[in-house]
Amino acid sequence: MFKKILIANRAEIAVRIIRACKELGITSAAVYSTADKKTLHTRLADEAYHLEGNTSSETYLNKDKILALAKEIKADAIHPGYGFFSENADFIEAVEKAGIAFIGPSSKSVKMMGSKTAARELMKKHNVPIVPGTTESVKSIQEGKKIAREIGYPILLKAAAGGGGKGMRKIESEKDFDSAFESTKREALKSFANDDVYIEKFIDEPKHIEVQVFGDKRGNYVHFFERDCSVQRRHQKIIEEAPASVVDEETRQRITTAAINAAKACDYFNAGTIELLMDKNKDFYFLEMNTRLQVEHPVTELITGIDLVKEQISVAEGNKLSIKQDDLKINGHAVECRIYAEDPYNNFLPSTGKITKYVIPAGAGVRVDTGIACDSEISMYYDPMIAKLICWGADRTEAINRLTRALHEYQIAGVTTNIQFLLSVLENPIYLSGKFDIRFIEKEFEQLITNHRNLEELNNAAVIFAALMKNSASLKQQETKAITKNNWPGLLYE
Amino acid sequence: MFKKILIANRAEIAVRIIRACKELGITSAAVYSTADKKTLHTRLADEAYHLEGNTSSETYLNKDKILALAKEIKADAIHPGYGFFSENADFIEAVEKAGIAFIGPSSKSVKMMGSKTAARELMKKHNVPIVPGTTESVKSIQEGKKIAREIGYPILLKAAAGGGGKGMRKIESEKDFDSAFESTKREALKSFANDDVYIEKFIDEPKHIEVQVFGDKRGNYVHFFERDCSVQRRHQKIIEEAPASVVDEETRQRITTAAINAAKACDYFNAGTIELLMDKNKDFYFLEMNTRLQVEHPVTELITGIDLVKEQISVAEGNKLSIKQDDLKINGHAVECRIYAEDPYNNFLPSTGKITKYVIPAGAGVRVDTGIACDSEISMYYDPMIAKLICWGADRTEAINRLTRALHEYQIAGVTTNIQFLLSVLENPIYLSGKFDIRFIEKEFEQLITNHRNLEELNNAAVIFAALMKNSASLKQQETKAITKNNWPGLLYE
Amino acid sequence: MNNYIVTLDEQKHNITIAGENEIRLNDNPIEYELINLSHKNYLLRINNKFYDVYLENIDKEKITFLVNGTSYDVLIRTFLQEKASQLIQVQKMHDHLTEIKAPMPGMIIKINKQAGDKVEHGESVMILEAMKMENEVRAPKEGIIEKIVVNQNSPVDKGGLLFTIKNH
Amino acid sequence: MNNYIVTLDEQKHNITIAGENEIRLNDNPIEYELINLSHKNYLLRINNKFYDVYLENIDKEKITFLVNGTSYDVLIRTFLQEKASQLIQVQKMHDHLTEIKAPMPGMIIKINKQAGDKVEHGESVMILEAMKMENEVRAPKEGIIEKIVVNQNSPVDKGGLLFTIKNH
Repeated sequence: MFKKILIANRAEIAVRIIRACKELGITSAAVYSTADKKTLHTRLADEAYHLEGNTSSETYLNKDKILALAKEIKADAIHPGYGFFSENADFIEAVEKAGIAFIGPSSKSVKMMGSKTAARELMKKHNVPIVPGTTESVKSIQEGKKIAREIGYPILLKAAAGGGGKGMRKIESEKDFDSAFESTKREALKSFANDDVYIEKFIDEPKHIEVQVFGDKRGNYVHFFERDCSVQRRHQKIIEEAPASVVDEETRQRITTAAINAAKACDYFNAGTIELLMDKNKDFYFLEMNTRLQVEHPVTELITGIDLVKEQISVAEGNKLSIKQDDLKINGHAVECRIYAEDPYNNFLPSTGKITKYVIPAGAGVRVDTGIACDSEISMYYDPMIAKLICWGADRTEAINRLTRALHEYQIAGVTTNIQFLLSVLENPIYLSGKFDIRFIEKEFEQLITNHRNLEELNNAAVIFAALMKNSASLKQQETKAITKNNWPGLLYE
Repeated sequence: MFKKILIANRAEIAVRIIRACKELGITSAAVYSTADKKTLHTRLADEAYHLEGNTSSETYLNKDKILALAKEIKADAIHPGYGFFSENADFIEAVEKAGIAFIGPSSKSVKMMGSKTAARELMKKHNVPIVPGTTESVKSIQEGKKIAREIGYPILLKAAAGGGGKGMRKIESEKDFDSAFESTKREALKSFANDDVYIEKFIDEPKHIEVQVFGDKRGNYVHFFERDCSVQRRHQKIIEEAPASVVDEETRQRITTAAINAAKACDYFNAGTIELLMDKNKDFYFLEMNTRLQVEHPVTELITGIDLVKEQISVAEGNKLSIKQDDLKINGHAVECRIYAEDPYNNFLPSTGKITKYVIPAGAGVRVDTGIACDSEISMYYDPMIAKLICWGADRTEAINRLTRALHEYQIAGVTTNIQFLLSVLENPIYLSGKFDIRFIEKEFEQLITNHRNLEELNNAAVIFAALMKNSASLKQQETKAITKNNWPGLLYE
Repeated sequence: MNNYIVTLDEQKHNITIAGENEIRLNDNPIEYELINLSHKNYLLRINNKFYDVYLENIDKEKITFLVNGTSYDVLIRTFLQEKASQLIQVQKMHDHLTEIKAPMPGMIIKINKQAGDKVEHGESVMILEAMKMENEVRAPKEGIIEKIVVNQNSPVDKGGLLFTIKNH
Repeated sequence: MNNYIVTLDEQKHNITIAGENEIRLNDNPIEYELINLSHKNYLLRINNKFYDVYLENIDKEKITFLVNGTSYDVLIRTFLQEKASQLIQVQKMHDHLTEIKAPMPGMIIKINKQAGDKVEHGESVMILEAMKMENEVRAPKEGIIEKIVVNQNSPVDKGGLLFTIKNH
């Protein structure tokens, strides 16, 4: 049993892991950058260690500092969360060599799946269907253009070491190739320290379906069913659910079998996710394997009752999986919304600032996985996700209705959020029908943004409040003027 | 389908019902007393109507006002919550006569079960075992003393119209009879508008086990298993759980069968609870039937996945029960803590005041049913419950560990709370063993209160914080003195 | 003095504060009650509905606040202020210069244009990196870059001027 | 001047503020950092652990606050104040009058005793009703009721004097 776990991550996922540690009686040790001093994980951890600086490379991606710290504080294990070091084989190898347990797969599995091109090759060999495209990285613009011409535009240019929607660009025609190629390589280098990119045929209007798999170190495997993560903006998921309403029992059988085979192909252990694209015929293609915990893991937890983070810790300790496939059943339905500090009405531009009011929703079926508290700051250095709001229901309708109810209770001041936008999605007929694909937001965008603030009543309240505030401010200024005779020119027109 | 529901209650349970209405698309109409203007239910409801005054009889127990309001605003139904009018047959009859649906049982069933003495008689007839004692109300001190002598002290004196731990007193010996009799009658009259009292043999060290039953208006019945509510202080439950860890499958079969029979005996429909005392041999005695939703209903919701409030509304609309007994299974374990504004270290004395900071816990397995928000007030007029914290786990241990973790995250300023005390209970070996009875808190009291604040680290932080504040205040005063030469005598000793 | 014009999402509302509990919104009388819960926190009752309001910021003509969690950013003026601002607006119409400001703090990592360049509507002028994402800053209209006031690899604050476009 | 005695749960702690990031607690040096998040909200770091602190109230010698949700109510004095208070304490020992105050606001619904009555330790003197519960107000020691300052059916505030007991 681990006594102390170092959490090499921040915000929401660090909080998630800290809570699991507390429930298991394990000491949680967090790290924080200077900008993250007021973030929630810093406050909740049993121990919190400062990493000087703010950029990822100085802090959460600083291998030497984190490894040295783990040794110094005698951590038995490191949990990488998602992003940062979670899929970095070099880091994992260094952790393994230091005699510290890595809560995740082996560096070997990560390497096999980490290069998206090699993974495609591996899947091809194991008869898991892949999206048409290259299985090697593209060396030059010239080569890339040639391949793109062969498979036909539109294509996707993707970072070989990428994931999570970053380092990926859709190219509609050859004239956009040059700048997209440069830009993707630049972003890839910065985000993943590797600028290899590859090309995939752009599959039109597919669903993003993924299967949660889990292996232990003794060769046992289970899957925890699938998730539908097709609601995306800028190639990043914003609403996810489990199970996928379009997946019938027969399809579920096919995709979970493929997923387990994919995991076995790379001798996988711990939590992993097989991401698939599924077209309208329910044919599916391997997209990539995420060799880590996913952001959206709570929806799977809610429909299975399994705490995936605790299971990760247990498997990393060398234990057998705590459940057998036959004991797992889908219980109800769960939907997650990612609450971002961003402006959907301005191209989803991130918003930064200090959170001056923060009220989270509560009640039946509501789970909030938050990374911040009141007085925390959303800084420009990291992903602007504030929290995940996840609701469970006996069926999809109840889950969505709870999510809508709960989103209305959320109160966040200090940054612009996407809450109104999420509410628009949740009442969109295509979303409600379950028949949305990964271009849903793009296609419905006009509809989704005009829907906002259609509440006349709320607007009236706002207008009245503004007038009352202005009036009371004016009254105060008049009083001040009466006393001080200070004719401030700002009141010229009054 | 109801379009509008008037919620004739306040705080936590009103919020619970409002949320269910919102999820169902039903307009929620709340009422509020003057003291409750800042309570959460007032803010969350779609409509909120002021009931002048503060005492219950002026407001939440004002039949004429509430009925007139229901008609005026065209409410299709009234939900009484728990307490107040929930078990008041006169009120229910008036609602029925006004052509408004009452979300609860018929006045007839309530009458049959409302008089605890008549209910005991009815159960006796239907072969449901009852606690030895009177099945009629006690007319005088003389008669009472005579009966008490016959069945032997200690006895319990209970309000015939009572429930929820109010209007009940244990009498150890005859010398205490007079004042207890008067006091119980007075309290009964005030709380239930009926001062009938009866006598029960005091059963030593029983468990309080209760079965959640549900009937529709077509004669169908289901039960939702049992709850263990033995952790009580001042005869009021403070920690409840489902299922009861001492109840094995065979016992469960016996008590749920008895519970369904009890419900049938009074032609019951909607949600009801059969409360039982269970002795160490797992023999059980009918205590009373609560003909309403219970405070602790969330633990049942968490292990069955059924939203009991929505089911109440559906059944009141005339629908069939949405589930069959065979489809119901116990899923995991749930434990609830009632967070009270009270001082466990001073005889659980209620605490009043304005809530100046309010941070609720979150994360996996955590549900918070709160009645207040920041800036709400806990007033002297009503029950001082702030919120219920309910945690689900795959097993009892996980549920308790989550509850402990979540209680540590709760932050409430402005009133004294029982959070530290609840934490002491959750780490008590007898509590953890599951072998506690209704005298658990009484018996373990010394242990439970000495356990508190054993965290040296936290105390050190407190001591250091105090010194830093004092120091910065002193520095400020010195600055002020330097400028104004104001030698305030309050600083005499500095 | 207690007559205001509130502009919300480009719509103007006319408000008269008629008494301690009465307001007229576009001439409709409305009963209200405003309770100050604590610093910046208010409960506003309008007829039979309460709203939870948090005041973020108030300055001369702009008020930012949350109503039941929905954020509002409104312009509010007295009648005289409104009239004056309309005059200023007319003035501005003659002025063809458009200022492009940083929508968030970040780092300028690439500049594709220079002063004097012609730009199309939607054309990329520079790349602003923030939160590990590259954001293209595009020309909001066609015209000629009048000046670029930032340098490559230099940080910018939110709202900081990036470049200006004049009509051609 | 930066030497304090903090009394928590009847235990005294000796604190010296040694610098901006160093404090001595009962002579042990401790590294700390105090961050003021917003009005009344602080983050306190002690070595490698953060605490979320909310300051409820501060007056001359008493500070009330929450640390990670746990409420604290401590006495804090400078060395001089501590010495003075010890002198006063000695004085009080000679004084045998005990004041019984209302532990919460409510209504006195019954008074069982009158001035001059002898009371046992734990004996009920009056009944205070609050939140629909009847709470017996009992004598904290044996003695004689010196005076009763409230009337039946009258409301009382929290902390309001109810009666006094003198030794006999």
